[in-house]
Amino acid sequence: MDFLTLIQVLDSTVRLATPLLLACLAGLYSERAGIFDIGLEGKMLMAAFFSAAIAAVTGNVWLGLLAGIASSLLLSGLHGLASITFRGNQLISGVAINFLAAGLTVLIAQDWFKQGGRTPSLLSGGRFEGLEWPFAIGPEDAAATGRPVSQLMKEAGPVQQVYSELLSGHSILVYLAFLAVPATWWILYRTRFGLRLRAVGENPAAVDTAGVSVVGLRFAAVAICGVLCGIAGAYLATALQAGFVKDMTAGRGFIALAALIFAKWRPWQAMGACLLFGLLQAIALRFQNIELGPIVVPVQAMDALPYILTVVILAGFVGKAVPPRAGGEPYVKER
Amino acid sequence: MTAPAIELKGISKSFGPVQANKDISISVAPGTIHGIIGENGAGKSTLMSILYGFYKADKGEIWINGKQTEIPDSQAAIVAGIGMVFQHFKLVENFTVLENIVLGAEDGGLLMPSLTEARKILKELAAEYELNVDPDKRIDEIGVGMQQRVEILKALYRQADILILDEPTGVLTPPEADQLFRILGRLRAEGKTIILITHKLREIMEATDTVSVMRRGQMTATVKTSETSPEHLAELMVGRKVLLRVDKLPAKPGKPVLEIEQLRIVDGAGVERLKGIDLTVHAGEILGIAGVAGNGQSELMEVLGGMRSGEGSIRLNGAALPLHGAGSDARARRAAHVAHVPEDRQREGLIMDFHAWENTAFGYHHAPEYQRGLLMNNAAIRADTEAKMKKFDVRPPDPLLAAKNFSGGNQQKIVVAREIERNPDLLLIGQPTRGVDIGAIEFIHKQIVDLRDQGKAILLVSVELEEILSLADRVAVMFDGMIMGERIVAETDEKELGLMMAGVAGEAA
Amino acid sequence: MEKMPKWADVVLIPLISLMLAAGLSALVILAIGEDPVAAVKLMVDGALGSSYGWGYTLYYATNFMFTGLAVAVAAHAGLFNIGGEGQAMLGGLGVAVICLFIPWPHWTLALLFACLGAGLFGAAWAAIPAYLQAKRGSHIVITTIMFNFIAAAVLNYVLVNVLKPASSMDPASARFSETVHLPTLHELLAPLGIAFSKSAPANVSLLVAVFACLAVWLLIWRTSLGFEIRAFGRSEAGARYAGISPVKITIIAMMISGALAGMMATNNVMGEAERLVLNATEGAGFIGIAVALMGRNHPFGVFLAAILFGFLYQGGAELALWTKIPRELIVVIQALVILFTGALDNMVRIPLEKIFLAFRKEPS
Amino acid sequence: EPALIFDLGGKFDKSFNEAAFGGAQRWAEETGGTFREIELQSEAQREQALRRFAEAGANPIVTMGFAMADPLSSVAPDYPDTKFVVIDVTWLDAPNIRQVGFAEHEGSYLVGMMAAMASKSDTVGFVGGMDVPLIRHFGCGYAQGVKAVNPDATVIANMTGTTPSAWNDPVKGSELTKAQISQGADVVYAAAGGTGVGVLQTAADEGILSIGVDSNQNHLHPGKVLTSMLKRVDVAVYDAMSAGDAVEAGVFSMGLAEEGVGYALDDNNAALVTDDMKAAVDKARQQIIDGEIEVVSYYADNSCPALKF
Ligand SMILES: Nc1ncnc2c1ncn2[C@@H]1O[C@H](COP(=O)(O)OP(=O)(O)OP(=O)(O)O)[C@@H](O)[C@H]1O
Ligand SMILES: Nc1ncnc2c1ncn2[C@@H]1O[C@H](COP(=O)(O)OP(=O)(O)OP(=O)(O)O)[C@@H](O)[C@H]1O
Ligand SMILES: [Mg+2]
Ligand SMILES: [Mg+2]
Repeated sequence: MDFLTLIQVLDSTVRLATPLLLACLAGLYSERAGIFDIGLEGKMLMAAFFSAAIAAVTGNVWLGLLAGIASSLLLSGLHGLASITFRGNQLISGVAINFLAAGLTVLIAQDWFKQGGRTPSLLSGGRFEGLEWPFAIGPEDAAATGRPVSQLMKEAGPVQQVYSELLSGHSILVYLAFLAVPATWWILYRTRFGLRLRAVGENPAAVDTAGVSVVGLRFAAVAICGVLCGIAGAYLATALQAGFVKDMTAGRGFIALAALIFAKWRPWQAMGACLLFGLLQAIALRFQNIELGPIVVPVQAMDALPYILTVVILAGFVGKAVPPRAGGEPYVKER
Repeated sequence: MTAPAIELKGISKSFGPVQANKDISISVAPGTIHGIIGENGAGKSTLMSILYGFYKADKGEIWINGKQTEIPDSQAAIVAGIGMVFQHFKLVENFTVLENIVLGAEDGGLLMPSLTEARKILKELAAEYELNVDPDKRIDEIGVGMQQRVEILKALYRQADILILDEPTGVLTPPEADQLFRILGRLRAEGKTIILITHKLREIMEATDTVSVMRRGQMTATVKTSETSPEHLAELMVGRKVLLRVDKLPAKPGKPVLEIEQLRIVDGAGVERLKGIDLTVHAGEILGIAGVAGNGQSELMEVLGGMRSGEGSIRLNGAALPLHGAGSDARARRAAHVAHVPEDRQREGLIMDFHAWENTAFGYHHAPEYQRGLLMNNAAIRADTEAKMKKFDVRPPDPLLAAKNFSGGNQQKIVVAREIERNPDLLLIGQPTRGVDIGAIEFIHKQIVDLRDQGKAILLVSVELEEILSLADRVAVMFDGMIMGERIVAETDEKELGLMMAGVAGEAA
Repeated sequence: MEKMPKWADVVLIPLISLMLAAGLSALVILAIGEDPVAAVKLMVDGALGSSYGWGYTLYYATNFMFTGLAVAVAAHAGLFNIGGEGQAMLGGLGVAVICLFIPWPHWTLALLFACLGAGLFGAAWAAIPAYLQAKRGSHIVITTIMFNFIAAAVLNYVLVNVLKPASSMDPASARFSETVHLPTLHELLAPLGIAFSKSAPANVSLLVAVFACLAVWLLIWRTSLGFEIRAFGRSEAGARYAGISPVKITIIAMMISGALAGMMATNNVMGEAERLVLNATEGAGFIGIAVALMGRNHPFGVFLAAILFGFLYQGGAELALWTKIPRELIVVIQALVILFTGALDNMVRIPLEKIFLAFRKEPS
Repeated sequence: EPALIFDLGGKFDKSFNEAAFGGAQRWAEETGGTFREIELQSEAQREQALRRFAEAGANPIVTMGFAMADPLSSVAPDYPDTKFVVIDVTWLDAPNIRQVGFAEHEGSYLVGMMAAMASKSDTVGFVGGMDVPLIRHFGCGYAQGVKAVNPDATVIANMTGTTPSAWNDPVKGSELTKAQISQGADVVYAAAGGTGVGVLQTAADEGILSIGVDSNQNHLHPGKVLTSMLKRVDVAVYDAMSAGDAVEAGVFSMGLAEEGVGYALDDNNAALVTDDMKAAVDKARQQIIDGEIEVVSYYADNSCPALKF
């Protein structure tokens, strides 16, 4: 594999890691606050649909993004209602939310657009398009020289290749997702909110008796989770693709969950895990079976690798993943 | 006349069908230490948790410094100047001491300035009250005594004028407890008001100005400490004259039944919990294990009962029992005629959702008399349960009632009946009367003594020195995973044992 | 004292939850501009109005009984087995191996060994997460989710690269031989003079499923193993006190659970498709969660709930066939059932408990 | 009343299934008749859908795609009075099935020629759906067309996957297209059902030309889709429905001569197709019909002279 191909695979990694990263950070806020969330998938799916639907109807992708976030928030609210207010089983609530999203998106899409559960393809105003950085090789250069971009790229130096191919040209949501990583780290470890958030996931009674509302904190965390899942879903439907098709999240919510465990609930590591899983996806997308000398790695192995790695991490063979101590448990004061 | 620092009027609180507090009124003068005593489950913690805004009362009013105050949550309580150290600490284990202290009392959205500020204040407080802790240690790295200091510092950091301590000495050694009382004295001298919940009459007599007694959710009396006596308080607590000693004949110890040599336990975190225990229990005697909670008694019972593994050797009637691997589990212990009444009956001794009859078979569910072919013989178990319930006077005698629907005393009777009626060679019995009403205490004590008189060996663990002194023939004191010494009960007293419990070694017996 | 009588817990709460879910579903149907009454009528007609409809309802119900029992058995041990889907997929592989490579003289024998094969594969697939939970403390919910995805990849690989006949284009195994064909209800009932639709797939596996319900009931409430499973599920500390090995019970309960999920393959793979196809499970593993929740983890409850969901599935298929309502409506209903009977249980329970408590207090 | 069973890509895949829908729609509009339809969601549903329609008396029952072969072979004998129609299957042995195959390689040959003529980089791409002989058949014809115009041209071929989900994976289509573009391709032919939507989208985004398949997909990105390889599934469906229950069973092949395949020319791509191009392609078309040019079929010996997969 030559350098440019490598850069291109990494470029595709960044694109594919973005929804994972957003969903993973979403899960991080929720689970750090003690609310397990296996409904990331459903929230993303819901947001993907509503962002595409509203963007298709209004032609404005920003309105689409807002609608996606709002729909995801609604599901977050449901999860909060079930697991915080009514102290129900968080896992079961997550399962229900995944099904709800899988069913409702198709039902509504069919009702609105009558295209077998998809939205119409989004035209350019309805999509997040790539941001070309200054001096990056782009269509203008191609037009000026009369030669295709791929040719120009091939002839450029490695720095220019990295700059133009890997860094430049992603949609704004990609940059947002990667900026969210340091932001999350800072919020978690450098702010009062972060301290309380981490505390409520470890020992809600300590937070409660310290005079801080457990319910408020947890709802705040779940809401942040909703917003991030909303962005993740909108990215899928309006940036990575141009419209919604049913089940378009295709298990990304679960890969994000896996990445979260892989990262042991820490932001920088979450980025690493998402990039790794994104890389696996990029490789699986580009190459069917990978020949490593005499062994052929089937594409199915690449598909399954994130899950296998997560199980290995969970099993503690490579470091131990200890979830937030109060995670999954409703905070019950009076039995 | 100054207004009372705290005045509670007509507080009621129920948890579902359980009425924990019934129309309670109490008044505490500022600058005093007020004790609250009462049996387990009397409602002491509930009442204080209401004052601290942890629970919300169903009815009643709270007045602070003469003003009626709504306390819907702990924030309100903190604002009203109340601080509370809970029976079970409320600390975030993997946070540092400093982080625990600022949690909820940060000033500003950013963390660093708060932490710097808190570090300074903490230093001052530590100097002022002899409350030294390392602010950068994580909670799970420090001992319980230290953790309690953190809890007290948390309250002081929030400038509490009223400090509630719920059974603070249960986890402390006598010297640590003494230091605590010194600190409390100093706080009182500064005009702070302190409420102290404890079971220990001695602490009430020594440290408090006034004392309230609770029984079954009600406040039975409030008296000046100087005008009362331990006997009087005990009577108020249980509602009738208390029998302090159990009627029993002197023991006639026979051959050794249980011989423990160099027993060690290292827990999952690598901490050594038992550090080479040597003990012998003879047929026909009761050996009591005294000690402050958390000094290895639970681990000793667990390893003997087959609930965890250990190193060293134990022999039962001369035959070695494996301490780990195959044959070291509780099922094998039962097969070897070791019966076990666990310390925590609700967590271990019973399955609370199971019916009484299922609980009667619990642990013995493989017994041949409970089987019929491949299936369990439920009818036989039920009949057996009815017989045992009758003999032990379990009320109501209904095998189909779930364990959680029996009262604590009756729950304990179900467990004791199950274990004693197996006619074991060795009975391990932990905290046999914790949370049990006085009538049941007498009954259970009598059953234990009867078993001894049949020539069985009994190992009794209790944190109540009084219980050990009245029931055991011999006593061994545990401290920090070691036996500090053994005494013949008739030849020792509370004072000597108390010193040993604090880690001051007595001469070997 | 109980907060509430047992019948309220076992019957009243699921009923109210179900009604809430049904009400919301009706609103959803209304919202997409269809008539809920007509929809229900169509569903009832299509699912229960003919022996053909019943045949499909029972066919689906058979699947759900297996997966529902799987979730229920694990739940009694305090474990949430969300991996029924993957275990059922592997069960399919087990059935395919048994049926494709061994020349069976008669279907009875084939079914017996198919049950074994499916159970074994399913149990093995559940055993790994169980072991990891018991020995290494990995959260079983997460591992079983991961194992669902891994199972899909394994099946995909095996179908495409191993089992697919060389001449065929679709990723599916060859058809099983005629001798392992399981008698359908039509064939079973014909000798009794009962006419049953010839084309409905309900087959003798239904009896296996009913038998499994019975066996699970016996196991859970009548054997000492069941006693240990239930005790462990209620209190791990208690189990250790009673000499019940947490490791052993976790693994055994999960293997039974996985075996039950795997045995679903006798119905959908051996009984219906008669070959192994991709996604043969069609989400039945997840429906098992709803079925177990509805049925309160009791085999009889699971039996009833499975039939209810069988009805929903067949009715939903009919809706998709004859109206503009997409099949996803069933997914929404399923989600609502899980939500109300599972996650929002307390929403119904707490007010109900208050009512019962108030009634009890007044007389005294 | 006829019935139509769509394959997993779904009725609105803008391609294979949508073409069938178009044919059925035309029949319905022209005759005022109605038809039953269902979109399959999973493999396991195929048989139930067939039986349900047969039970309900639908006739003929039109089904899409080679994956219906197996279920049909077990269902059709149970309903001897019902006529079944299947597209892309030609090897079943049953008296009541009409099996329609297309000479996709011939149509692909024509669009391959156009691709080669439009390419400036002498590199063209092919994105297939599920890796099955049928799709290789497409690719093989395409590559032969490319080489016929420019023997030195490079054809980059990728398949989306090995399972039916490959028909409906636009993200993967898009990624594969990006990869091909970076290898220099400036015309990409998508024969991948719903996955093709992602291919065409990315091609349009990145400023290269694409070629649609099955339906006329020129309108999806006007001025950016060079042409579409038409596979007249719509005609096959229309004909079957028009014939009603009298539809003739047997195996039928539709090639260039039968106007079963072809290329699309309309306002959306008029500016892209030069007169030279049109002349060359039309000439080749006639030559193929006349047997002067032989387009090798991948099925002949499961290999392709012009392309390695
Ligand atoms: N959170 C709760 N939910 C339900 N019931 C409770 C709760 N807390 C306490 N109770 C019940 O209320 C009653 C009073 O309990 P409380 O903890 O106040 O007793 P206590 O006097 O502090 O006992 P102890 O000496 O054991 O600490 C008991 O019956 C107890 O079981
Ligand atoms: N979810 C349920 N659905 C249907 N029936 C149930 C359900 N739960 C319990 N039952 C039935 O209610 C009765 C009482 O339940 P349960 O088995 O818990 O009681 P039990 O007193 O332990 O009786 P048994 O010893 O017969 O099991 C039994 O007949 C049982 O079959
Ligand atoms: Mg208390
Ligand atoms: Mg029962």
